[in-house]
This record gives sequence, structure tokens and C-alpha cells, in this order.
Amino acid sequence: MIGFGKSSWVTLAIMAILLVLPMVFYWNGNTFYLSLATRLTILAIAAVSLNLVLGYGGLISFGHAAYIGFGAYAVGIPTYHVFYGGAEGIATTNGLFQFGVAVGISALFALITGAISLRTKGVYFIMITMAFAQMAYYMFLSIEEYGGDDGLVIEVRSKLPLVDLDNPMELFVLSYVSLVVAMLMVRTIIHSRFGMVLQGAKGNNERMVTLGYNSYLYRLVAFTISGAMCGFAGALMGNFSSFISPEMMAWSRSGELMFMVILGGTATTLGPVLGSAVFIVVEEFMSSYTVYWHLPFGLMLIGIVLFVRGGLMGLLVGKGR
Amino acid sequence: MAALLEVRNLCKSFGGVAATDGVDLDVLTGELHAIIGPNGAGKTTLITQLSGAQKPDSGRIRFKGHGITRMPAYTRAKAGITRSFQITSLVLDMSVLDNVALAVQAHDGHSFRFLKPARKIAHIRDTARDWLQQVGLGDRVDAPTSELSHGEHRLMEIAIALASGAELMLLDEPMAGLGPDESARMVTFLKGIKGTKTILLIEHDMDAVFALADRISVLVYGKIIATGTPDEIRANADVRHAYLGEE
Amino acid sequence: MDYGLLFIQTLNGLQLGLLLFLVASGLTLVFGILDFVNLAHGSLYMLGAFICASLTYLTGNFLIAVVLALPATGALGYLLERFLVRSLYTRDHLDHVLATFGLILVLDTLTHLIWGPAGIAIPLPDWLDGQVEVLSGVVVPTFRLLIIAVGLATAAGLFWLVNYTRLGMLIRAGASNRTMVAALGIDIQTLFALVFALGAMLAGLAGMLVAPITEASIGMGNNIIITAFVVIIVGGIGSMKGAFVGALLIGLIDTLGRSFIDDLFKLFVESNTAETAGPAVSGMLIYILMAAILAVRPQGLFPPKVR
Amino acid sequence: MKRLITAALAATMLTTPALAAEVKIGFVTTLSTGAAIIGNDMKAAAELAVEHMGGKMGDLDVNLIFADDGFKPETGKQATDKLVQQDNVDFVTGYIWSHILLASRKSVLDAGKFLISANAGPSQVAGPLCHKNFFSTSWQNDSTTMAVGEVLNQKGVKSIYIMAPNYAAGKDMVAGVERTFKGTILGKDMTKWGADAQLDFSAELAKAKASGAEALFVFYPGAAAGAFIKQYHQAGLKDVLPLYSAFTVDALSLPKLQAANFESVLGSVFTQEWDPSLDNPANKKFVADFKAKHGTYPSFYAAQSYDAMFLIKSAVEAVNGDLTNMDGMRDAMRAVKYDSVRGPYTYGVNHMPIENFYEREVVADADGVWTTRVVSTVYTNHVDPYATECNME
Repeated sequence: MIGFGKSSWVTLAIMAILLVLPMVFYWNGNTFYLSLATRLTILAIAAVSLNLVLGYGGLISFGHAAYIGFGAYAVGIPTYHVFYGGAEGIATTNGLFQFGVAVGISALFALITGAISLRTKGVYFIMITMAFAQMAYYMFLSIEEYGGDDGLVIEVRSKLPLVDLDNPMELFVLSYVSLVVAMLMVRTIIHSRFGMVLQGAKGNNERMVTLGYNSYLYRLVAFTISGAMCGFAGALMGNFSSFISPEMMAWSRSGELMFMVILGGTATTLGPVLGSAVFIVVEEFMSSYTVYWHLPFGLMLIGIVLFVRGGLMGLLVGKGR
Repeated sequence: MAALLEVRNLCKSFGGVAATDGVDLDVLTGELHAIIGPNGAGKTTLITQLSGAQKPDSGRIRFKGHGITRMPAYTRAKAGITRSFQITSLVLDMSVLDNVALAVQAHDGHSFRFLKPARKIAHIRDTARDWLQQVGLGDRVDAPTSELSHGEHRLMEIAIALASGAELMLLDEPMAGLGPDESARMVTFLKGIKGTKTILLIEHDMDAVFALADRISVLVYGKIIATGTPDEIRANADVRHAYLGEE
Repeated sequence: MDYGLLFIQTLNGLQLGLLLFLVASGLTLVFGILDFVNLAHGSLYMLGAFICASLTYLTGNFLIAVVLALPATGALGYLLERFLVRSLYTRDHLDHVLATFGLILVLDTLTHLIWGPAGIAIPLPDWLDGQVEVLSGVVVPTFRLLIIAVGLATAAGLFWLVNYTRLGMLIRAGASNRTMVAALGIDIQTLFALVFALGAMLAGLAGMLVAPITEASIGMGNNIIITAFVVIIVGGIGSMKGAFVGALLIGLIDTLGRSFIDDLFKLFVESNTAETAGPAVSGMLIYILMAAILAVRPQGLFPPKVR
Repeated sequence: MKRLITAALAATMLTTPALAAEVKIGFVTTLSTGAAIIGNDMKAAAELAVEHMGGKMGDLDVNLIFADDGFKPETGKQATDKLVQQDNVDFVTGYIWSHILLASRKSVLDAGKFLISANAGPSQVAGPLCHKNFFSTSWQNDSTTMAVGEVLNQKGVKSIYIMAPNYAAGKDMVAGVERTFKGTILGKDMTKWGADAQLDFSAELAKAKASGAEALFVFYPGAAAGAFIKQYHQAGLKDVLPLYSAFTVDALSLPKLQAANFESVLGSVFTQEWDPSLDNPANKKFVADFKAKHGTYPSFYAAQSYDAMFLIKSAVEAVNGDLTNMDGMRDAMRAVKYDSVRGPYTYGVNHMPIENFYEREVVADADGVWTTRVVSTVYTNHVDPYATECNME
């Protein structure tokens, strides 16, 4: 764990490829692969945040897509008001404000819904997190002013110091750096005493309680941090796609996020990144060949669950534990 | 000697069946108090109520003179009550040392360097290592918990109970599933720590109980029918009746 | 308040609730007994509808088609259990969710390949195609009354099956103590396969009943499966009574919500806002209900006794 | 892994130098989910158009690339991005759905390409968001239903109840009827739309009936149409609440309705800018060849897609294949230099067609196949109501 094992080298190598490959494509004049990599990187941040609760905390959240929506709307709504008037208090293109709101609202939503959801366990937890996400989904569906079902086009991207998000390369680099920071954050958290308790509660919650840990509180904190990180990813996503629709918050999207984590390998640093990379690239590749791509894609997912224990990380570095 | 733990008229029933039926019990500071009784007498249910995992229907529990009846499990643990589990209850996907370190960490107090990697906090790791040494698992500290034998798991449970620094240890059948050699090793070990901790022991192995206990309470159908020294219990007619009647 | 309308909407809610019960009862059986989370349960609902549609055109009669399609969906469920689900029992819920999520994609696409994207309308026999005047001035489509009748009959049949038959005894025993049933010398694998096939048939039946109203269409199962999950979570997983109460509750709330909430809103906000906020809030209603129930009763309304 | 990088690099090197002897056209439509029935019809028509052109626009080969929007705005935008960024297409066309067009339009227009809607006509792109590089071969959403409103007035209907899906086009369609209908609107239901659209309308139909309206106006395109018509039929509303619709009964839903023998749809009335029975050479050829090839009547979606391809052809030929001459191509399209299957039309300031709208009804053709025919002309050379809001430079 400490020092450089095989998994650390694999992590470094793959992170390096993820950084360099899109740039090479970009300089060869192919912008598309850079945007693909940017989308992938942003979803990887969301997957990394989900991994904190799902992989290390054993809390299967089926509602993380909601935070991506919150983050994206936190960019879209202030910008909308800059262009179409109204709500002067929040009308701004200031990225620091928008990202701040994205993180703040997501953390708040995670805190409130987490406080209720964490009272339940097992499948009840899976479904109640989904229920809260669906509520958020229907809420944005109903706000006519921000497009409702049709979604909202984000006219200009967030204005941030130092980086120009209209430049695809700078947007990619910002996303990449954010991903690395997110990975390091999760790593730090899970190795701290807090993280030990979180993982202990995943393995045996009753034991943690017997030792005197209020594991409910530990889980709530982890859930809130995870939501906040995912909200940040959402703000990046809003800037990347210049468009938001409630569709991005639907339950199937939460399912896809879960898949990315499992596909790559839960409770590993690189797993979620690897999972989102493979998910996005395979999806892109298959869907450009046939509209029936869901068939091989679904079979692949089933195959992975059945035959690949520990996800792709398990395949790459062998079962670590 | 003052009672560390006082239980008065504790009741708990499941679907009309009384598992705990008005239990009165005093555990004195420093004693090793054993609870025996036939299968289904409600021994584990009693422990779960004492540790806080289940709430009693009625009755009172006082610990060090304070009422703890409605206290959640984790605050009881902080107040100084710990328990071991009848069915081994460890974090199997963590190392042996991590498991015990979590117990040490639980009463280590707060540190401002909360982001420091837990595995690099020397005093916690050292303390945990010491406890593992004491129970005789000194050479298994870095092994994954899942790879240890059943007997070693039982010893880990004891190490964790000790490492949590509790004043009162509730031990739920620590000898369950152990072979004769391992049982003997456990008895020797418990003898060694006797007197340094207050222990409430639930055990089926009568030889072990009579060799270890200062006092024994007999629980039958959710009621305590007798409490006394091992000799008194041996001589008690009710106990003989309860046991002989059963078997 | 228009009481005629309220009556009709209550009937509509009852009909939706009973359809939900058919889907949810299979889900809760599979979940409660096999401890298996089947997101693809909705795909069986869809397949039931498509198979029934094809058979209707083949045989020229909807009722004959239903009779033939029921065992066909059951057999499909049996095969699914035999070749995929069985190997997942030992895994955790997360693996179930993921594998069946993949299965949804596979089954949806196969349906697209076999039946095309268009969806199939199912014609009804004339005597079912009309309307009945149930109260003076209150006219409802005959077929919707049939759905209510079939739903209630199936519910009664299920209660009888679970509570008074040997299979039901095994099912109940299997839910609380799997090893005990195995120890009794019962072939637990066959029992599980049968339960899964029964669940598939129930879902398929719901699909067959709904198809003449909407139509057999791709993805129809994905809309109902989440609602069905809400039903069994609200009712308490594994509880047939819970599924029944939950389904009726959700069906009524959803229908009455859709019908009356914008009128309710119009009392407070201007009519335009009410018209658009209405559908969204009525969409949220069932989730609000579920969250509220779980906040108070984390194991649903009728939690299973032993877990 | 190294081999993968080398291969990937090699692949980009190969694709970079584009051979300019072709015109690349991206076609975004719905090819999965139940709405694929529309997308497939459009695809068939676009392919038929290319076939009729002999695979050529002037001297250039036609390279037609289809992309699936999955019935979701976000996916549609991604598909559009890919066409623009990777395939480097010259034109992007297709687009059934208003919300998908709205989500995608910026990607195309910011890249300096032409965007030609073959169906969606949201009010925004006709008004404030109009753009010199945007053209439509269909209509602005409101127009068709404005014609319905006129028909209702002509028939002396005093009150109606409205049902439509809750998305951009649904709102526009409703706005259209409301603009021209002179009677009172006794109620309105906007139902959930998208991949998990609401298909059971029992609650809404019961409300509509209870409202006491004289007629029911609905807009339910694609797969929802069949479901709606059936429930309308089963609820026995035909005589109580006559149906007036837009984009609900079409060549896609009629075969299904005929198969299930819902005869009550025969004779039902709706409006459209095109009909298979329109008498002009281009339309006759289109309808005949489409029927020969696919065995069914083409839908209006197909007709508009067919037109879109010929509109592009007229632009490419006007500049002799010089695809860098955007101004030349734009001028050519503005002038409508091709034979549309709907007959002659012109473009307004916002590049929306100024065209006729017809009252149509459902009939059985000589072979007994259910189709539609024109009853009367409701609007002649109709200008959409948002043209005045367009400020094109």
C-alpha cells in the first residue's frame, strides 16, 4: 500500500496515457478525441466520488447522477439569468461562484438525503437514494423557466481566473487536474483514521459501533463529501457540454456511474477512472458501428459481473487483497 | 465492593415470547461474573441489551451509577462497555493489526492531524501490536484477518475487547468452537487478565466457567434463578433441577 | 369537486395499482425468497406484451393469446434463471443490480431486433372493446374493468398459493430459512427456478393486460420497474401483503395526483404555473411517499419478520 | 498498450487529409427506442433521395452519415458534436425533436456549418435564435396547429380540451391552437415525454370528458399516437368528444391502427403542409418509389427528409461543388431552387418555409390501405408568427 507496488505503477502509466493521448490527437487536428477524453475525465471524477461511498463505505448509492445535475444547473442557471434577466442576485458567469454553488448545493443535498437514507440499509438504501435522485429529476423537469424537459443551453462557459474554458485544451487540463486532485483526496481520506472506520463499518458495522464509533456520522460525512465532489464534476460537465437536461439526472445515469466503478474495480484508486474510460470508449466505439450496440454492450456488462471478480483492476494487477 | 453494572427488572420479548423476563443482575467492579443457562435461555439477548445493540422493552440498566438504558451502543462503548461476539465478528478484509488498531483508535482522543495516514500513527500501531502479542498473535499482525483460523479469530476478539480499553468486558462464548488445546489456552489467558478488568462471561463450557468465575448467575427462560459463588451454585437445588430437568 | 370524475379516477388508480401489484408481486417473491435484485423484471413485462401481441395476430384472438403467452413467459423466466440468475445467487446485491442492468440492455435490443422499433397495437375482441356504464353517467372502458377483475383474482390466487399450499409453505420456509428447506430434502434449485418463472409469468401477465391499452413497446418495462421497486420498498420487501397495499397506494396516489394536483395548485398559484408544475410534482409524489415512509419505517410498511 | 497507441496514432494520420471529392452530410435522428420508427422512415427517405440523385450532388459523391440521438437531447448533442468534430461534415440535417435540435444547434452553427432541420421547428429558432446558416424543410411548430385552430373555427366548435406532451414542440403546438382558436379552452394536460413517456392517458381522458368540451385537440407524435388513439377509441369518446389532432395520425401510425382494426380513425381530421396525394411530379415519383421499395406510404417525416437532401443538392450544385463558398450555397437555398414534394414554397426572413397547409382526412386507398387525402387548403403561403422576432444580420 505504501511505496510503489504493481498497482501504483499501473495507475501512473494509465494516468499518463490519459493525459498524453488526447493531446496527441488534438495536435493532429482531431478535436473529437479530446472532447471524448474530457467527458471521460469528468465522469471519472464522478465515479471516483461514488467509489468513496460505494467502494470504501459499502454504501450503494443509486442516485449519484443527481449531483451531476445539480453541478451543471449551478453553472447553467446563473448564466441563464445573465442572458435573459431576472434573479439578479445570482446572475453571473463567475466560475468561482458557480463552482462554489455546485459544491455547496450538492453537499447540502447529500447531507439532508444522506441523513434520512443512512437510517436504512441494503436494498432499502439503494432504492431510497434513487428515490431522492428521482425527486430532484422531477423537480428540474418541472422548472419551465430553465427549459424543463427540454434542457437548458448554457450560452457561455464559466469565467475562471487563469483558465479559459472555451479553449478545449484548457478545459481538458482543468478536468484532468481535478481528477488527480479528487483521486488524491479520496486516497488521503481512506487512509486516514476516518477512512479506516469507514472501511471497518463496511466490513462489519456492528463491530465499529461496539468499539464506540458512531458509524452513522462517519458515513454521513463520507456521503456528503462524495456528493460535493460529484457536484464539482457536474459543474465541469455543464461547462463541457454547454447544455443540461434533467435527463442527466435520471436513474439510468446513476446506474451507469455505478457500472463505471464496478467495471474498473471498487475500492481501488484507479478503478473508477479505468472503468469510466473503458465504458465511454467502448460505448463510443460500439455505437458508431451499429444502433444495436446495447446488445454487445449489455452482454459485456453481464460477462464482467460473472467472470471478472474485482473489475478491470483485478485483471490488471491480480486480486490485490 | 460497588456494583459496576446494575440491571433491574429488564424485560424484552419477541412476538409474545419473553427472551428476557425481569432480569436483576449486579456485576461488581473487578469480578469475573459468569452467566450460564441452557440453550435458548436468553443469554445473548441479555448481552445485546447490555451493549446497546437492542433496546429493552422495560427495566433499567445503570453503569457506574449512571442510567444507560436508552443510550445508543456507540456511546456505551465510549463510556466503557465492550463486547465480544459469539459468532466471530471481525472486519475480514482488513489486516489483523488494522482490526485491533481500530479498537485502540476508538479511545485515542481527537487529533488535529486527522488527515495523517492511520497506518503511520506509531503509538496506535504499537499499542495494538502489544495487545496482539499478549494474546499470542504477535506473529500474525500483518496477515489478512480472513486467513486466520477460528481459534485465532476468538483470540483476536479478546485482543480487540482489551484494546478498546473498556472497564467492563461482555464476553459472549469466547470458547465456542474451540478445540481442547485452544480452550485451555483461552482459559489460561483469561485467568491472567482476571482482576484487571470487570468481565461478564457467557459460556457453555462448565469446566471453564467453574475454573474462572468469581460469581455465577444462572439464567433459565429469561429469568435469573440463582446467583452465587461456584460452590453455592453447585449446591443449589433449583439449578440442579433446571439442568437435570432439561437433560 | 366532481364526484363522477373522482370515482372514475379512483377506478383508474385501482387499475394501475393492480397492474403494479402483478409486477411487484413477482418482484417481491423473487426478492424475498431468492434474495435476488432483478432490475430486468420489467423486461419480462415487456416480453409478455410482445409475445402476446404476436400470438394475438397469429391466433386472431386476444384471450387465446394470453393463455398461450403465459406459459411462454414462464418458460422464458425459467431459462433466464437456469442460465444466468442461478450463478448470481451467491453474489451481493450490487452484482445483481449490475448484471440485470446489462440484461435490460440485451433484452431491449433483442426485442428491437425481433419485433422492430415500432411497437405493436393489440386489437381486442368486440365485447371487450366497448364501455360499461357502472353508475349513472359514469362510463368506463370494459377492458379496464377486466384488468381490475384479473388483478384481484390473481391477488387472491397468490394469497391462497402462499398461505395454503405446500408450495407456499416451502416458499415461506425458504424465505426465512434456506438451509432448513434444503435439509428437508427439497430440491431448492427447482423451487427457486419455479418461483422465478412464476414471477416472470406475473410480470408478463401485467404486460399482456397493459398492451391493449398502450401497446407493446420497447422500454415499456423500464418505466414500470422503478415504480414496482418503490411499491415493494414501501410495502416491505418479501411481503405479499405489503406489495398489495403498496401497489394500490402508489396506483391511487399517482393517478389521483396526476388528475387533481394541478387543480389543487391553481388554488395557490397562477394557472400556467400549475399546469406545468402539476405533472412534475405528481411524478415526484410516489418518491416523496416512499422517502417519508422509509424515514419513519426503514423496513417498509410490512417488514418481513425474520431476516 | 504501446501497440494500441501506435495504431490509434496511425488511424488519425490516415483520416486527416480529407478527400474533397465528396460532400459529407450528417443526419441526426432517432434510430433506437420506440421512436426509431420515425428515424427509420426518415433514413429510408434520405437514402431514396440519394438513390434518385445517382449518389451525386453535381460532381461530388454524397457521403451520408446517420447518427442516433437515442431520443435524448444530451445524446443528440454528442452525436452532433461527433459529426462536426470528427467526421467534419459540411451539412447537418435530420432532427425530429425540438428539444434535441435546440440542444444541438450551437454545436453546428458555432462550427460554421449548415444546419437543416427536416422536422423540428421550435419557436426559438424561428424567432430570437434564427441564424443565417439554419434552414428548415418542415414548418414552425405553431403553424400546423394554427391551421387546426382555423379548422375548428370553420366547423363552429365553441370549446375544446387540449392534451400534448410536455416538451418544446408540445408547448409550441398548443400555443398554435390557442393563437387561432376563437372559442374557450376548458382544460389542458401536458403529459410526461421522453424515453419514459406517459402512455396511459386514462386520468387525462376522464378529465377531458368531464370538462364538457365540444372537441378534443391532441398532439402525440410517434409511438404515443397509437396508444392515444386506442384509448380514445376504448373510452368511447368518438361521438362525445370529436378528435382534432396534429402529427398524431400519420403514415407511421395508420398501418398499426389498421392492423388492430381501429376503424374509428377513418375520417378523422388533421392538418399538414404535405400529403402523399399532392399532385406534383416530384411527389408522385417520391411516393411511388418509396411505396415500391418499402411497401408503405411515406410519412411527412420522410417527405421532409427527402426535401432536405434535395435542398442540399441545389446548394452544392449552385456553387459547382465549391463547399467553401458558404454565401453562394446560402443564397441558393434561400431561393428554393429545387422541386419540393410539397410543391413550390419560399423562405421567410427566418429561413422557415412559407407554405400551404391542408386539411386532411383518413381514407382507405384503392387497395384498401389506410392513408390520407387533402380535403381543403386552410392556409395559402402561411408565414409563421415568429418571423417578426427574427433579427438576422
